[in-house]
Amino acid sequence: MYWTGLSPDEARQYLANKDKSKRDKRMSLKEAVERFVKDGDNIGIAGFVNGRQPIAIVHEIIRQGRKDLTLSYQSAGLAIEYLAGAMVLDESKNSIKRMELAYWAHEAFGISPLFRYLAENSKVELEDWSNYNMSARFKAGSMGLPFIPCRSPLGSDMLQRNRAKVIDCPFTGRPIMLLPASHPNVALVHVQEADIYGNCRIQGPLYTCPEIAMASAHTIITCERLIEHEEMTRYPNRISIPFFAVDAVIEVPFGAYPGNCHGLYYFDEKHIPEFRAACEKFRKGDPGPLKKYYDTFIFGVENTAEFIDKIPFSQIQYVQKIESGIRLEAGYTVLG
Amino acid sequence: MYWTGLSPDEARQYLANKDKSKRDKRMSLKEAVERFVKDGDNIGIAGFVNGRQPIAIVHEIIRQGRKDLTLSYQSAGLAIEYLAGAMVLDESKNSIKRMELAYWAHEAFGISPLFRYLAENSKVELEDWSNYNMSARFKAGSMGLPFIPCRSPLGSDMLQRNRAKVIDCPFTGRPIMLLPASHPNVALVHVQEADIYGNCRIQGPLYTCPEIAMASAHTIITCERLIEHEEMTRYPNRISIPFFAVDAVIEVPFGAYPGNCHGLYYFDEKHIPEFRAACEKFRKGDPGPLKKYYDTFIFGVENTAEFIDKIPFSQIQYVQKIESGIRLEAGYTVLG
Amino acid sequence: MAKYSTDFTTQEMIVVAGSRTLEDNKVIFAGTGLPMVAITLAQLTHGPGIVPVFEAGAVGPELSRGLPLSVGDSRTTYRANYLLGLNSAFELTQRGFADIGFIGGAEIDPYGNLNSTMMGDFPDGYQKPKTRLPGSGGASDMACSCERTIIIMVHEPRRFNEKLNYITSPGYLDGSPNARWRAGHVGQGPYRVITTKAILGFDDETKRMKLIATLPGETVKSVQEATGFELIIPGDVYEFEPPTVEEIRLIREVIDPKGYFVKKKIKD
Amino acid sequence: MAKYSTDFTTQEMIVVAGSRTLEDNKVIFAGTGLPMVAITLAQLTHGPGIVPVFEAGAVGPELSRGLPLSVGDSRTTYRANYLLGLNSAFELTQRGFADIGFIGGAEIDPYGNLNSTMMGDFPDGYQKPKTRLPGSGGASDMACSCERTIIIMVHEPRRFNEKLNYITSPGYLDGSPNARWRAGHVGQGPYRVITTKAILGFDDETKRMKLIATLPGETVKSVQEATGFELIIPGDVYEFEPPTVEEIRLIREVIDPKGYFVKKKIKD
Repeated sequence: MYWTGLSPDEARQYLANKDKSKRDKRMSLKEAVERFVKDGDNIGIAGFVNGRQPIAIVHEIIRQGRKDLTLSYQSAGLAIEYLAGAMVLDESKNSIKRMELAYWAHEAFGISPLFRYLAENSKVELEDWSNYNMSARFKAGSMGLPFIPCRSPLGSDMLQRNRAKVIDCPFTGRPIMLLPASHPNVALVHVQEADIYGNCRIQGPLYTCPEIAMASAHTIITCERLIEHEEMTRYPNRISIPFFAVDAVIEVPFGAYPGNCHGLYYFDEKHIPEFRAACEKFRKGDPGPLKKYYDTFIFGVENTAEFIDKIPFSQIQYVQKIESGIRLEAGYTVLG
Repeated sequence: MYWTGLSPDEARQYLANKDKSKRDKRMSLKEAVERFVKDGDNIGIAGFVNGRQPIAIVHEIIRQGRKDLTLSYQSAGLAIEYLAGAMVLDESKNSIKRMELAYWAHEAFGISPLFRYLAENSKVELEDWSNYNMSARFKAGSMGLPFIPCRSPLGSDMLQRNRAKVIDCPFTGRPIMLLPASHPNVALVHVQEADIYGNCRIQGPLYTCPEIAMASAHTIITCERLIEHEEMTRYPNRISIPFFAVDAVIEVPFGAYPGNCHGLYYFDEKHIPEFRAACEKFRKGDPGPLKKYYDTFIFGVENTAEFIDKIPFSQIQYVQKIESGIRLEAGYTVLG
Repeated sequence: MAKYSTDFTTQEMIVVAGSRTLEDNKVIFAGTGLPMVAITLAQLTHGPGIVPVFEAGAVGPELSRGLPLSVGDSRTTYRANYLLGLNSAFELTQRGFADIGFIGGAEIDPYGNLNSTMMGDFPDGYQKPKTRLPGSGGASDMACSCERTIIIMVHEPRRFNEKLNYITSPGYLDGSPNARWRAGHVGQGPYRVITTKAILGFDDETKRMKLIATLPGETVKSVQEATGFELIIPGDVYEFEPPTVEEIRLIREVIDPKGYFVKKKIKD
Repeated sequence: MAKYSTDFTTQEMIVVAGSRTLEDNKVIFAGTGLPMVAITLAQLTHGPGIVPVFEAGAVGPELSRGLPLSVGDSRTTYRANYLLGLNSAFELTQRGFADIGFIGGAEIDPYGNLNSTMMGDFPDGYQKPKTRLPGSGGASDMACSCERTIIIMVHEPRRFNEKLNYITSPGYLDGSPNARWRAGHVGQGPYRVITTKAILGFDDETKRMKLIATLPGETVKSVQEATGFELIIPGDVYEFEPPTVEEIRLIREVIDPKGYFVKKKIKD
């Protein structure tokens, strides 16, 4: 048996020695990525397909450059596509070594051109799981269990190439899968609201954000807005990630753009296809548009605010206008 | 291996054939207990010690009389004490055959006199577990898993007398416990707010109420107030039990009295010791006060409203006044 | 005005067929793409009591805020009756709360096993597939643990093969007696396969795919010719009722006006 | 005014000793009874940054709404930083978020194993105990999976036995090398035992209980005499600093004015 990221015993040991105190964890996104994302790390990518993906964090990683990454996620879209694009443009600066995944594509926006490119040219090591498998592996990690049982997908060819084990249930005698826990080195999570200590209030689907945050050795949180701690603790039942699972908190409005962030903005149905088209052109042999995209929207800017600057304001207004999710509670935001 | 309540495969089969439609599930508490609580059932008792225990449901069960019950819970107080009191007063009408438990006492209010009486006279079969064990067994049931792993309490004598199995983890090689799922025949749950379909919004600690409801073949919900479905679904993130896990919904204000119901009333620090004292007198050989208590507060009344009638209003006002939990959201209640 | 539509695409036909296959008041776990469209159409026609479940966490939402472009987006959550995350959605499915799983695939075999992982040589060519597909997502979990599954497919010979390149989502496995039970599954397996040419089911005995109905413009012969393995053809195969004008109007004007899922190739 | 209190009960002494043993800014999983009182006292004195965890679900609440009468009651939840249920509290403990577990017991052995289940003949007399105790509750989970545990006990010979009637909460088990690791535990085991007579710890080698400090009014001799097994007595045993006037005032006037846990026998 081999582990990517931390083994269960390593993950326990690491957390036991960690400072879990309630302290101000604000820092710049640059600093957070410098401190908590290393070459060779196993990175847990939160969100789901193109919903609440940690786009701002990924763009900063790409600007800084990280190599030999293992990416763990259930279903992802843009976050992985951006990392893959950086890899295919300059493998000496950014590279993905391995992926533990259930799905990489963009649903209504189409398949992932760069997944096809990387896989069909065997540029990345793959371990296929189902969405429930990856979600349950993060959950096992967050529970401090070395494995968790699962009834699906028994009989699938996935089991020939992943680390799941099948045993006869000692209680019923029937076959059941055991999934090894996942403990990434760092979790990348974007949420709507957080306080300065790292408590997070998530609107809409939680995806597996709480599990990934609690399973990982470190967690970077970007949020649409920082709110007062007093506001956060007024509704303890609504806190989905507790402060002691978090290492860095950064307020980054539009941190999941051009994806969907529940209650704030819907997919940018114009920008996503543009980026995807550039990826598809690369797959078909023309790197020009993809290079131009990165030079304009990632390497050509310092941060997410400058990225948004390059999008017509009417387009930003539109994705906010059409968003149907529940708006945020009223509440004081942290100033300065 | 033996199962109490339903086996995992029986529980799946039962649910597969069940009507899961969204329909009005209001009925009288009398009818709910008649339809869903049978002699010999394994009953899942929700709440925790004396917090949000299903007291109103238990009183109705006692009035109707049920025999040879198996009671499954993590930590309980009054709900079990009431059933035990009914048993010791008239075993031909109410009886507990077995308990799968972690703790039965009243914390600050003292130990359980009738637990000592029943156990020390071997009138009930016991299976000891930890709080996490019982919580995780309900969780395994709610997840549709035959078992769930757990790291505690390895090395405890509990493992000599319960159905947990210890295996070497196939991934780490270290010992780990496997806990068999619990699927009670019926779950008894009291919550603050429900809608007519059975969706429940719980304030304060969830205890293991969602897990017990989703693990059991049937679930009876009593609530402090019925609210409009539109109000309930305005905050989907706050729904802790989905309608399709519920069979009966009954509005019973003070349904957890004299225990604590978060946001509505605190413990009645006068009534609980009165009842407990009567139980203690029984244990020491004097059944009089206990018989009087039941004749007055349970057999002498038709329902919870009449039970509350017998408590001085100032006392009811007081337990409401001192309650420190978060009050309920504003919202339209269901009329008539 | 005529009851039946005379101009409709195969994509629209598939959505109509899928919708009509869904019973009212059932809990339907919705895969992405055409299944979402078909469930919405059913809710707007004969199935107002259908309870949709989305793997990202939403249970029982009203699908009245526009067609979701993802099973995890905001439009899947409006007035939901439960909303946590992926684990909660799959756990309640494993428990038995999902009557039907509604999924698609790129390749299918006679026993209803599906491939959505790769085309090429498996296991040897796993790290260098001929064509890499998006992967299982939640489809394989739904295929195992929903009580029954309904499958939507584009009907082309290359997609209907006696042997799959890769089994992603188990159907009846090798078709042997109780194969699913012996594998450890809790769900009963595939119930219907709805394609651009036909409605298919499975033989109770052999668990092999059988023809139930041909879609408008198709014949038993044309269906068999578009199928890469031999279908069981019972005596009672019938012609499926064409889409009504109203069904087509709902799809085009109400459900998917931008044509995100309908009129696009499913594999996209 | 004098710094030290001259009139205090052994119960109050135990609360003070417990409180002083707690470091600031640590995550402390609080058992019911005296541990809750000691944590509150620590928060009001040297440990404002202590993060209490309660097994019913509350993490990091302000204990400013009155002494909780249950680890699951409303007073454990005020301004909590996380609030789900029992599973979430024990899962985060099993994961390693709880630095200290603070528990009590009815009977203890030299290796810090605790009994809170039954007095009598086990296993044969399990269904007919001499005295039935409330049971494990969450104590055995905390004993296994919190990083360290602190134990509070009434110091009486009958409660300190070489062999327990029943092992509910594992300490160092049989004391053999790496016994906890070999048993599968993730936590390191008992760190301190705080009694009505002394502060005790465990020998690094043998894992047997050793005396660290005597409480006011006690001597090495009186402690040993009140212990049903032989204690290790190192050379550096010291006298524990008596409670301050302020500590006693806080317990009596602020924390437990009704004397629910303090001044009552712990076993109640």
